[in-house]
Amino acid sequence: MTNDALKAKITELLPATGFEEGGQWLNINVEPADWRLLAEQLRLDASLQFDYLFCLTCIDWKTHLTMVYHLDSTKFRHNIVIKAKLDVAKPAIETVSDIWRTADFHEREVYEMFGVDFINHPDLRLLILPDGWEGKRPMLKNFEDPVNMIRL
Amino acid sequence: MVEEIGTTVEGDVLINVGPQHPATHGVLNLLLTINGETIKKVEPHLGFIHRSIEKMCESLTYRQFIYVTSRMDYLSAHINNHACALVVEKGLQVEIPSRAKVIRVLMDELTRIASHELWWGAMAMDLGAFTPFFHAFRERESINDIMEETCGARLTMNYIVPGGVMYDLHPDFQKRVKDFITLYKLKIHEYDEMVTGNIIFQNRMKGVGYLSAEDAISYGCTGPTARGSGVSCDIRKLYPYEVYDQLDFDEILETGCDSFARYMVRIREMNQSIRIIEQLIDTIPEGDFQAKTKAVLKLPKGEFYQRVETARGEFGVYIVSEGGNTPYRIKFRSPGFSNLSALDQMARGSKLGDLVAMMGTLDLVIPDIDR
Amino acid sequence: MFIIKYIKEVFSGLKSLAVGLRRTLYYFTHHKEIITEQYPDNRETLKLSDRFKGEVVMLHDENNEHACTGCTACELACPNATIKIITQFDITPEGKKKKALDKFVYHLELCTMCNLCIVACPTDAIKMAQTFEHSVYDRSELTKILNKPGSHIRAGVE
Amino acid sequence: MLSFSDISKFIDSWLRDIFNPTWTMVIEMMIAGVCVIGLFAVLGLVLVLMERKVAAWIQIRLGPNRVGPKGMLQSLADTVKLLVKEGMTPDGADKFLFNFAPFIAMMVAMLLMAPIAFAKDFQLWDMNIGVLYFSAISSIMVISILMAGWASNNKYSLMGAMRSGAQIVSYELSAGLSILAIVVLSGSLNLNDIILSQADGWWIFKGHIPVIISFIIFIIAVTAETNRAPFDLAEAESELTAGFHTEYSGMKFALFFLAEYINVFIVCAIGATLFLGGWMPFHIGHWDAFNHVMDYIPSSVWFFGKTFFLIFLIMWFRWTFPRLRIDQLLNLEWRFLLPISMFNILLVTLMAILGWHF
Repeated sequence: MTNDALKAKITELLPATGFEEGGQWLNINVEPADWRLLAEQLRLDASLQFDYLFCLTCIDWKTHLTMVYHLDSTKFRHNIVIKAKLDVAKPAIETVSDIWRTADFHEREVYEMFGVDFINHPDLRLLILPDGWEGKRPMLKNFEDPVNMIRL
Repeated sequence: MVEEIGTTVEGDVLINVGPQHPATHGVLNLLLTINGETIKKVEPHLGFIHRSIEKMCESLTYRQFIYVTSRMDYLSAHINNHACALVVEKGLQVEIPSRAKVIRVLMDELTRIASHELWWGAMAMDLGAFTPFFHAFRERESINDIMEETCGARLTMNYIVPGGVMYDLHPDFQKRVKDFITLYKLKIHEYDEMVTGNIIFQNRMKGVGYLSAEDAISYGCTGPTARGSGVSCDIRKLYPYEVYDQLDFDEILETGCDSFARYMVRIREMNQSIRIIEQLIDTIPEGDFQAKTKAVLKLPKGEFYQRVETARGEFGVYIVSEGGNTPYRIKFRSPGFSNLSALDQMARGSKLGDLVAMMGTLDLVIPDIDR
Repeated sequence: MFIIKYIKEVFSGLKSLAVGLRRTLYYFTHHKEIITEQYPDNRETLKLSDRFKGEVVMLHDENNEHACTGCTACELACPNATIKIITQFDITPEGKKKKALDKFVYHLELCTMCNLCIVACPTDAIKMAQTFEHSVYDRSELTKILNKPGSHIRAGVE
Repeated sequence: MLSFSDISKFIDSWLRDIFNPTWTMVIEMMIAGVCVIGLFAVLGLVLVLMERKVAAWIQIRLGPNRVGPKGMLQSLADTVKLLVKEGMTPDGADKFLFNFAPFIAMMVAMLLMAPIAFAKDFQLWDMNIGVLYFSAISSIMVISILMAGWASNNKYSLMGAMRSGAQIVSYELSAGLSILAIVVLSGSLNLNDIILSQADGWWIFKGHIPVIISFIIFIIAVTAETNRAPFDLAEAESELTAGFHTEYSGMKFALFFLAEYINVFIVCAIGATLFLGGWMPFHIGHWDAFNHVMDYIPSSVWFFGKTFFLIFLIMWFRWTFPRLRIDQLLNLEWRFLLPISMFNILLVTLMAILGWHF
């Protein structure tokens, strides 16, 4: 599906979406509250079938966090990027780990690195960091650790 | 820390496989719940070699951060560097000379063969046959010699830089590669004799670690892991970069969905890599090996993503630039991380001995998973 | 039919094992295939590629002159703060003050041999050497000063 | 020609001249004990070196080549290293069993030396139930492994021990049945009688197909019984780190290690005795000249030559094959080896009853 067709289809699914073009792929800005519903539709809709979540990450913009989901369809081979703005003080978004199983590990990574709370995630624990790092959010820009970080 | 997870019944035993264990090939810790010999649950604990490369790269310039990526998946160091160079070039909108493109592809494919050779040996060793490891290293060493001659290092080359490659090919390169191809073709049938055809080996692999195509996609598995389940996911074919769209090679698909299918994908993939190298080795275009770039690289504001196919699967580099000479945020989508997440699904209900077969065919490189 | 299948199974299994055994027996009896390099003994014949990245060295000619202007391009290019350049002011014959190299401090223990400093150097003053036996008993011995004592910048290098 | 039997007879008569029969007996026993311990040490060193050289050549390597001429003293140096290492006992281990287990392994290996005929008329104990004795004593080995695995207070060790228990108990069956084939054919449980019954040709070369089948089964079964690859599930270092001896170090580990090699030697010696004629030289029908030349080679050389050939076979397997999985291992025994050897023993018995053999 071309970007325009995707745009039309997604507007149909969720009228209040913002689009960003000019990048490599079509970018869609969604509200965190709408994301779960849209995700299910993106995965299940017969003409979209975004069954492969190939990248899930978060960006710290100091004022807010942005969740970024890169989606691909193994059937149609079209890609989109979903972005959701989160509050920096108390970031939270619905999990998609039951829609795309790969999100399980990726969300746990984002949870420990950025402190994003994934609502309804079945097993939200530290994955990479050792015990005692809960809530420290090391990938945020304002994170300081005089012991483990060496400034060149 | 362990007891509260999952349900344990009488007779269940929790054992730690790793971080120091002969089968984990690095510092991976798998917490197994077993009952007798049967695995009930696998829970990976990562982070023993986490260096926070993503955070580190935020303070390195676009020329400097590439060397770090060699230390992630050190067996496909070239391909990682390649992805980073591609994403920087995408941001700078630099067209690189065709000679550099061909050199990069040649190096990628040599790296892929070297990586699969090591995997083959290590996997056979996991299954208890020690000899193939040394035989695999014989071929791998000759690739490493080629790398050393041209790139100056055997493992972490830092040869592919934004704009092309760091220096031109060594004059002996073509001859050495042809020698390697001769050696490879002479020895590849021994792999079948010693491992592939062996009845014990086949029994250890067939029907072990079943991963259906739907699960493979859902878990984000890529590379030979997914292709063993019949999922077409070769980035070289689907989203071609460099000169891959002009090359004649097959995407290997097996439909067995088990460890043996994943094994066969890798073995057959080596032959495809040889095919690619044979197509390119005699027709390396003359010209510059590097495009003219500024001394200080500055990417425009925006987001750039590049997907490449490493020996283990899809490797993605996601750069968010604010216009400076360092990335604002960089994310490496490593293939091993997603592949590992499918291990629990694959391992449940199988025997302890099967775990090493599954981990062997996932081809885990721990620094790649932890980053 | 079951018996035939059973016997076939046994024989094909044994055959596949025999094929493997034949291959290993070949290597057991053919010692010319051995690929072991007896490293410390073959030091004389061990030839590393001339591009091998062992450590950074500064080139000095017979007059004990080097080509480093102390421009710190390498220091800036280095991702690990391996290089530290300490400059001083020389008095040129014309009586002018001129910035020149005092000490080229190189931390081998931090170096990842990425070659970026060599590429960055505008005067080709430094290059990679093919040495690789870097083990020492004390970590401080790995911090090296690359310019030889009493060396000067070669005339004409800017 | 000087042979081992001459030496032993000479010592015996010399001692009898000096002491009364009781003391002669005691002194001879002591000499035998010293000889067995000496043979143990030498065999351990030789077999470890042989294993490493075989492995190296198969793996296109050189193998040990630094200590002594051509690396011959390598295993001696390793022994010294193991002797001076600290022998640790883990916390929570059953101290008595933990320290006792390696000695059981050694004792079993030593006891098994008794019925072996190393050369013509050179045997520690020529008992009339030699084969039965071998079968009985060799199964005690599993007790030391179970003991070590249980006492270590380590889950890997315990799993290794349990695997080993299941494995040895099932492979005893087909090992016993394949030995039985020879017992039926030669009509004796005495190892010396079995050797003498092969004077005109070794059992394996007499052209009996059942004997060849039972030889193959015997080799597979004893490889499993001695816990050697491809049946080394009790150790299985890629699954269980080191299996039942994970927690052992220093000399206690060395005893297990040594016992493994001695067991390999013993089962190969028994195999050589049963199927390849022990110390019996190679004879071909009526080629008298050839047979005389063969007779000229000392009987001990024949015995050790055959034994080391079988040891090489077992080492060759180890460095070629991958390891089996535990259920496949038991499958192989119960689905393949046991039915085949049962059928085989039936054939052999029929042959013996009807007098079809020669």
